[in-house]
Amino acid sequence: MGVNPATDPKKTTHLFFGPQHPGVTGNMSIEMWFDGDQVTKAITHVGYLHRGFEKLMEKRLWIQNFPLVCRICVPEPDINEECYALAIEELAGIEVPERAKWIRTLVLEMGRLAMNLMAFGGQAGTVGLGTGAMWGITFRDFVLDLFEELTGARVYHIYIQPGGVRRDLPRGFRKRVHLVLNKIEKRLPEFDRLILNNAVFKLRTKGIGVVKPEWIEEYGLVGPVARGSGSVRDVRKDAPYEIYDKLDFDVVTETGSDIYTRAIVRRRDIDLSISLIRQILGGIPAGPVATKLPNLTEWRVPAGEYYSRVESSRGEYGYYVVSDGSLKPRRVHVRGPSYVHAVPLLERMLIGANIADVSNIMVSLTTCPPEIER
Amino acid sequence: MYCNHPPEKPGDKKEVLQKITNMARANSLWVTGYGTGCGAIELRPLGTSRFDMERFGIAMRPTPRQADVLIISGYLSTKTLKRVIRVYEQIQDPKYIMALGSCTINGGMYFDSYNTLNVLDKYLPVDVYVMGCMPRPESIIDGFSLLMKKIKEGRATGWKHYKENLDYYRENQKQIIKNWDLPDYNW
Amino acid sequence: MLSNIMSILLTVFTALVWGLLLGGISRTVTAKIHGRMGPRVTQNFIDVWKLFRKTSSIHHGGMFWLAPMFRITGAIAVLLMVPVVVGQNITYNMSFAGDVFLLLYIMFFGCLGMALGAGNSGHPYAVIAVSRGLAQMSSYELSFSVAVVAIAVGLHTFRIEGIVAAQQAGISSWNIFRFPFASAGALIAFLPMQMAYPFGIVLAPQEIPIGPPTEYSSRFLSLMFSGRALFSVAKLLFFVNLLFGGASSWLSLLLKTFLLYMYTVVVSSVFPRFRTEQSIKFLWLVPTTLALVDLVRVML
Amino acid sequence: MIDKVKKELEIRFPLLKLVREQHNYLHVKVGATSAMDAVLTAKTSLGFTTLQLISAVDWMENNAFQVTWILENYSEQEVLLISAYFPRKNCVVPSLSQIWPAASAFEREIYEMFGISFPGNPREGEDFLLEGWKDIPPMRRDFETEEYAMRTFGERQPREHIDPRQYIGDVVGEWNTPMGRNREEEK
Repeated sequence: MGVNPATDPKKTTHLFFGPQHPGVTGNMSIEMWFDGDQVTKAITHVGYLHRGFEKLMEKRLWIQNFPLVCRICVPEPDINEECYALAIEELAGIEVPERAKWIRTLVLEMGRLAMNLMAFGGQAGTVGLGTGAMWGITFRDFVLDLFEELTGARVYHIYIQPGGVRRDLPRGFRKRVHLVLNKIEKRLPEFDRLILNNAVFKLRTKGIGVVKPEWIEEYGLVGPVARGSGSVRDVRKDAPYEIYDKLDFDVVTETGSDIYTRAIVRRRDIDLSISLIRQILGGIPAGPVATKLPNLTEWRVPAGEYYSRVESSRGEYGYYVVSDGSLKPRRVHVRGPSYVHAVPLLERMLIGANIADVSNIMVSLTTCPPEIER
Repeated sequence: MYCNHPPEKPGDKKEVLQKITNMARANSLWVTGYGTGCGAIELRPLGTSRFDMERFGIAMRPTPRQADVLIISGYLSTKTLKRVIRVYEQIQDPKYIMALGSCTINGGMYFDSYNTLNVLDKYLPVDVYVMGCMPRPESIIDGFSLLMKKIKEGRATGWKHYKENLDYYRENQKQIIKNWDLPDYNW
Repeated sequence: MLSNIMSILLTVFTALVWGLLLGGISRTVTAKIHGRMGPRVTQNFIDVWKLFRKTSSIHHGGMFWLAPMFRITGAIAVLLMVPVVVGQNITYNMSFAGDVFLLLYIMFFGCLGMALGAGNSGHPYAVIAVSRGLAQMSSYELSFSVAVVAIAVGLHTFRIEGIVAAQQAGISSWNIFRFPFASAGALIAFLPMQMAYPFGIVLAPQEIPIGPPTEYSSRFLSLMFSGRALFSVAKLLFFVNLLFGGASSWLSLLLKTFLLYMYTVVVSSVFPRFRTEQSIKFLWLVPTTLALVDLVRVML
Repeated sequence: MIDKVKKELEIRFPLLKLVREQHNYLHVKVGATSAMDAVLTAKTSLGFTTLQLISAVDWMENNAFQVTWILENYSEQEVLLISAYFPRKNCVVPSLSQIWPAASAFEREIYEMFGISFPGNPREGEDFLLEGWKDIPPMRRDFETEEYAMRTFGERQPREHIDPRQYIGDVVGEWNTPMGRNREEEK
């Protein structure tokens, strides 16, 4: 009976990293074995946030599931509503009015901006630069204020519905969005000086947590993790949904593969979101914001299967929706980007990492445990 | 190092300087940094300039040994409950629990889920419930001020209740944690 | 004799109050940099009192109990070996008794006791933090010692009293102007001593929550907080005496220590922390070289 | 381009059934025995080198599990879904964890949620989302989640006071508006 050298109790330290740990994003844990400072083996444990969403969705009406799906990803909930609504629209053949499409895109981009601000600041916070994290979350809060005005809620908006959005833009909303964008844009150079140009931040993040380009296809990596390693994958460009084909933008991509590069990708994503929001605000057409739906308590979505995809701030989000023509969905399977990032990729990346970089690597993948566990 | 005997039942002994101590306890609430559910997302803005909980002496502590308050931020799955019990019992007395969100009160929108518990106070003594899904930072601050008021008046005695009725709580906990492998008295 | 004892008690008490107050002010300053209001200035007193009144039901052995005592003892010893206010001989306490080398040793002593206690707590994170802390300590002690030796050789005295007395001829006679390189080295080494970022690798909440005091709670933590406050005032006093010409009055003492403390707070809030090996590399290279420049200059 | 993929698959698997075809989206159903063949063909010769998801659907009334592999072609931006029906009793599906490292996690989840076994997955049976689960796998259609939740976690008893004004008045003592009082007196 040979002892596995990676977990040999005589040579390694057995450590639990989380779930009660300030360096872990959300509620998950990593079990690790250390040889000195180096990780020899890592196992991620998920499931602390498992609520059985997919089972609950089978027990509720199609429309009742909207309050559920937004709770799958807490920092950026609109993605889930959009993805689920896209699948229903495809199955039921519902047309979305033009104005609703523009407003949806606006909401998605605002959510992406909020999430990226938090993630970019959080990357600084995890190496001890608390000021960056504080500023990031403060500016995210201004975006949340806009959400509150538009949808009535700060975090869970439940704004997108099949065939449109729940209500029209309030009067003067565009002006206030511009004000917030200007406010954020004015402070962004200071962010750069504090975080990206910080010598110690560079020392801590350059060359650490390398995602090799060949892993992208092997593991199915998406979002900033893939785009930091030279990939140009972005569902907004590849399979445009809503009005992304009418907007003018380039996919952000860098080739450094390390944590610093992913921070730059996030920083450029913030710029991209701001410019996209400006473009959308300039072009929202007039018209209705929602299609008339049948009686929702007796609404049967035609039988069929569809895998809908949207691009979240962390990468491609997929909903595999199966309908058997009844009042309730037969099966909804959510494929969040963190699924692969946090379980197989993190276990792979942590091998050989320094204990000081564990949380750093984890945050750079922007893992969001609720979307793994649902 | 685990204890092998049940904890001493705290009596109602009069302590000197009780009033001042209660004031100090109310004005220096240290929160365990454990985001057990989705309510944790609103705890972060609570620390930043919009809401700034440090004004009230509320600070985050990374380890339960040094904390006073455990915030159950939303639904608890059975897997998390096990960890939460462990964390709660490591906090030194006096300790308080604040529960956020409708889902801790009666299950909220997960009332029929097979993995989240519905009634939190069957398993842990809750001092303050904050309702809403999710509760806004303002209402969390309101919950804190209610907790402060209770502490100042000496009414936040959930931890005493927990020690006195440990058997009841243990029974309930063991009912839903199927693979119970915690030490019974682990503070 | 009685007045000596009174003076010692007064010094310790003042240092404790001032240390806790400085801690509160530093929290406010950090909050202002974050864009927040921050806590009350007196928050640390409330915290210490609250912690002192909490129950403690855990123990991990003798060293675990003794470690906070070691820390406080070390802090008080350092405090008493340094002249508080120049000219008022009563506040010199025991500074006649030793020279800078003894002081360097005692400063090490408090941290060592802490390390033993944390090791006894058996928590793996505490053990990792202790190994980090000791590694870093050995590197900043080197640069700091070289800086102190450079100053002492330059002034031809190893006695603190002598070092202070040599700086009483106006601002230009302060060691920070007479030995700029050694002072720069010592000031950089002051950051890791205060566990300020970028050298705060011992108490790294996101990596090893939260280092040596992981298992410490209630009364132990309260003592540890007081010990830290005392220790930082002692270090501030030592630095004021070493580099900034000592304090000729209580007011200038408060002002000088306050400014020196704010230097660590401000630097701390705009830097992330190093990794252990980066920190050690930096400390071996930069401050040590700076201090050596002055040492060589003085020797020649 | 997706036409080419479709033709290629139709030549190799004559029993293939087309479910949905769109611009860069293709969903096909194949027999249980040729499912692995189809997935591996898509990987090796059609350029679908990335596995996005493995999903399962319980068709209890047909006594079958539908397992779906969702593949993606990164260079051509195409999605390919391959589904197959497997008998429901003692369901066994070949594992892909040797080919795609990500498949291991998906298969562990499906094993836990449906009880579908993937022999060949070295980490099968490790706890993934649930811990100490003893009931039938929760995502099967015959598992009644509400009944399970009520049996295990129970329900909070409703309050005795239905009238919120009276309840708040009792607890807080601040509901002293003349309106409320007058109405009470009228009764």
